[in-house]
Amino acid sequence: MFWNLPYISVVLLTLIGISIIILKKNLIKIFMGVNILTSAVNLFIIAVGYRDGGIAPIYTNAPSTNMVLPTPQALCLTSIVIGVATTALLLTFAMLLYRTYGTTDVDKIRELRE
Amino acid sequence: MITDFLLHHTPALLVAVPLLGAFLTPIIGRISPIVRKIWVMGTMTLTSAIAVLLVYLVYTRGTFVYVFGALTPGLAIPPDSGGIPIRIIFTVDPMGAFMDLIVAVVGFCVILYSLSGDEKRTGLHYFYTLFLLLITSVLGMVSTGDLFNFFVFIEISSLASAGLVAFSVEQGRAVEAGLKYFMISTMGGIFLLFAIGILYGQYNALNIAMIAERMQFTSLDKIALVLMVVALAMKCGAVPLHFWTPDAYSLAPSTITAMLVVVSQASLYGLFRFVFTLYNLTLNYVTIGWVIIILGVLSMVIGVTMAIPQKDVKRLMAYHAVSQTGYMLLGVGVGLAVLGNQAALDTYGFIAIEGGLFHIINHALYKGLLFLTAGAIIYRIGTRDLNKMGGLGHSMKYTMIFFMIGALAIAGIPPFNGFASKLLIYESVYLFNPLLAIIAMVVSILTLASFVKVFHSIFMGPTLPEYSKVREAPPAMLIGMGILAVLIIAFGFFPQLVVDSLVAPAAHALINQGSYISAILGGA
Amino acid sequence: MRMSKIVRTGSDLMYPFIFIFGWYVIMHGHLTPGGGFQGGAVVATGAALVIVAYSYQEVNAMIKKAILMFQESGGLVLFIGAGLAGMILGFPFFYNWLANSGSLFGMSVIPGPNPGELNTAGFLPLMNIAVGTEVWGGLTIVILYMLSGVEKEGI
Amino acid sequence: MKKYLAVIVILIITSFMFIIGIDFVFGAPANSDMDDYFIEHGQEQIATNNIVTTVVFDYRGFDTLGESTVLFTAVIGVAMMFRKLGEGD
Amino acid sequence: MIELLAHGLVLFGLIVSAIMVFYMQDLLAAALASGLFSFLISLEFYILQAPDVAISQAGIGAGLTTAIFIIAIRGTKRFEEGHR
Amino acid sequence: MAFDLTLLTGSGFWNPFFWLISIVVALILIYIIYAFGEKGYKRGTQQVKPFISGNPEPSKAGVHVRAGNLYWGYMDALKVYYAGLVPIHSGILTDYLLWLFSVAAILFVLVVLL
Repeated sequence: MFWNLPYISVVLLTLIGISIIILKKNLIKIFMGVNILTSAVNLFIIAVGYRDGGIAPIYTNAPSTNMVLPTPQALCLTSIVIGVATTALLLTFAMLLYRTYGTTDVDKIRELRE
Repeated sequence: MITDFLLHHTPALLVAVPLLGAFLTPIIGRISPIVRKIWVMGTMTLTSAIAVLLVYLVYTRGTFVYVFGALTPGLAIPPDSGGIPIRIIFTVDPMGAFMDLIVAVVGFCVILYSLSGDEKRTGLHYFYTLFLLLITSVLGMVSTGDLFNFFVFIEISSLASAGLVAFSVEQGRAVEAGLKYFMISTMGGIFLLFAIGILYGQYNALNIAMIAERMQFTSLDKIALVLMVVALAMKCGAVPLHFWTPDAYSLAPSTITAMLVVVSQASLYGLFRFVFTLYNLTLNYVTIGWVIIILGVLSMVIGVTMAIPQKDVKRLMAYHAVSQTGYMLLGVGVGLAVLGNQAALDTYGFIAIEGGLFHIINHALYKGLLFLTAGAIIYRIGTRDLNKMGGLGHSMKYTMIFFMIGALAIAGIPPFNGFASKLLIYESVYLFNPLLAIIAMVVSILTLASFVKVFHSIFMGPTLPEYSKVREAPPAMLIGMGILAVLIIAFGFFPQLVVDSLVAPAAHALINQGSYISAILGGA
Repeated sequence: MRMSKIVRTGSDLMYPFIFIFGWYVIMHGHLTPGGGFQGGAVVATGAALVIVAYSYQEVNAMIKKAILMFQESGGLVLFIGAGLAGMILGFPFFYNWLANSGSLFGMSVIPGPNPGELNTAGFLPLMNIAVGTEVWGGLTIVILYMLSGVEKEGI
Repeated sequence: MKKYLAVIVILIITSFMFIIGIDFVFGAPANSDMDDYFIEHGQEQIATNNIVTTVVFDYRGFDTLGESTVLFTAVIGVAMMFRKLGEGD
Repeated sequence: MIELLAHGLVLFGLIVSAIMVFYMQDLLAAALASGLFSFLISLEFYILQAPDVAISQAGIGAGLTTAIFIIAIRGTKRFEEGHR
Repeated sequence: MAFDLTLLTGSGFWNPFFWLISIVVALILIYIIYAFGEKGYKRGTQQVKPFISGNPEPSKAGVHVRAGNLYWGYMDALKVYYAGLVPIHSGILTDYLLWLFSVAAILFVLVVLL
């Protein structure tokens, strides 16, 4: 149980991320929540690939061949870049909305309804 | 030599050609509008041709396996690996090819349509770049056999379509619609990534066939299944996750709305693929089947009842898109709920799946046509408010005819294609549970009612003085719409031919998990 | 917004080092931790430093967005071209046709831990360069465009 | 009212997420045959010392193409949205 | 033992900085807390033997994402609604 | 016929040919009714005008029934239903996200516990 510390923190970070996304009303804050949630998922994927006592999967001057799994790291790289792309586009939306609506409060950005 | 090349590398070219076109469009698009049009049109035509070739190959030779980066692209498992696929594999089985065909046909018509009527806009090279990226992502989503690759493609489709929804940045409402769509899609993407992480952590594989073979259905798998179902049901716009649909569909340019329908169909494909191929009988298929059925029924009823009071023509059609998605979910959900019961599957379950899949292609055709006609009307008169329209039947005769074909098809009036697929769904669902079939019929009647309203308020009545100078839509638009209309009529007149040659192989491929696995892993 | 002269001089001095470090990370991607994405991000961070130190108008006069867009497209075309070149040579898409071939980047390595050699790994260094170029251009252009949105408002 | 519902939903989701936190064992992957293949054969097949780079660009190179495409899409999207505001096009 | 302590400390810092993001009403401070979060998670990746991802997260997550957050806050407004 | 037009639906069938026949029958009926029509009808004369108790006929464009007025009775009858349904589409982003998470929570309970 104690050794599952990374997984437990993933769960707690998910909790905080979802709370920010649902409970907060400011768009920029919500995007920070999305960032935290993405990072939590990334941490989860990296933690899945960790082997006790393993080293990074790089043969350059490596002392042994007990290596952690490389695929999660590849997936995580991809997901980080996707995360920054997503964040950039989301923030662009927020800036343009501020220009027309004059606010970043989600309760006031509701011209489209019904 | 060139045919040999084409025959061996079709799945790779299917994605590489539009991608290369998209990468070069921002550069080439700066030269002049004519060059840009030729470039985009050429790329799209080539892509459609390759997709049709791939569909032909898959339907004649069976599942097409293409391994990216291996020395022999047909060999899914390297000999020294001990029986595991290690690279990214495109597995185009008849189900995937069926979706490829839809993307190719609708994409081609949409690009033909968009050749005219874009003079008023700025930033068109960005528009066409994102359009080609959207096409690529949908083709990739329906062809891939790798979970993470699916996630990457779904993210491309989210970003590209969100950008395209907000294309008219000068209206704040379009940006708002884009934000809502993109935010919800991002959450769906995170869900999907989480599910992929869970599956990877348990089975150390990303290939769908490999995971399907190792699947044990632990409680972790159930969590992954729920995350996937929620994410993809959101992407395909099932009630109660449909809130982005009317916003995004109504404020995107009409060409993009027609493509967004296809994107949501591709998500639907992903949902069916995961539920049928990844989990199949190992999952609690009755529960998840009923979950899909309930989502479908909710979508049908709430979609159509929300559509009736709408005053914006595209918003109304968007709610109908939600409602029609419900039919597909209902048909395939019934098939899933009886998957373990061979007798029931033979009598009506398989036909329900056939109906659901047939409805996918029909829906893409007629909903695409309807959105394109709405786009032509908005292009000519400049408003989308139904209260301000009227009497356009006098000046836009061809558009009216195309609209009528689409409206009758969506309402399930014979002899158009919507009737054939709806009939399959009604009759098979009636054997499963009569109440569901009755709900489906009532929804169909309400659909007809609301399209009568739209037809009356747009085309009927005397020529209004403010629209006395309105002319017919430009010829390129009419050709794009005409191809779709001809296909709708053809599908309506030869339903059995389409079902036998296109839909039934796809349905077989969907429910037959073993053949998908053995296409990759061999034997077994 | 315009920073003080100390900040601008500092960023001028820092930028070449960040640039070289970024390209080191890109070029040694197949030997040490790093690669196209990481190196490209480092270079883009350096560019962000310069952009923050100078005002947007000055940066806009220095760097043309069209050139950055060209750079980004070029990186991607190089990337997909490396994959397509294999197809033209008769291999499948994305087959590593340079690895162990003896030519450019084609040296073999002895299995097991070793210090590594730069001239290995087939088309991976090419792809690292392509991706590095693309990420550098792409992230810089994102920052520039977002700043253009801020500056028009006059904040 | 809505806030309480939100808190309940968050708590339900978190409690199910704890299944993930407990069922996985940190430091001992349940299954590692695919990654063992990469670690064993990656160096000789691709002649690379950094196995992560090998996986990113060779074994899963197509994903990386998609990933670069995501970044490209985002850049095009941002450029498109600010097109009126930036000068030129 | 010392590694375990460092590991636990980093994870604790992660959660604390995430909670800081939740409570900060000044968005600029929240953006900086989010940058701290990214930096700590890159440290955690390093501890979990993923140096590639750590560099990537430090460059992209901690550097560029914070930068574009700050730009966006400059383009919108600095305080959350209901502040003071 | 090279292709079999009949669509088999397991328990029934459908053939577009029947529809063609019924269309022909309908056209014949229409023609018969048309043939019974008034022979002395002339276009463009006073004969065309309707007689509304001596009131002047309103202009054609003025009597066009706009979309908002259609289905008034339907909307009035289902007022209660729509009063519950329409406010759900509130236009607030966090509400929509809450729906997403709620569905996830419900499905967790349904699928994992059942």
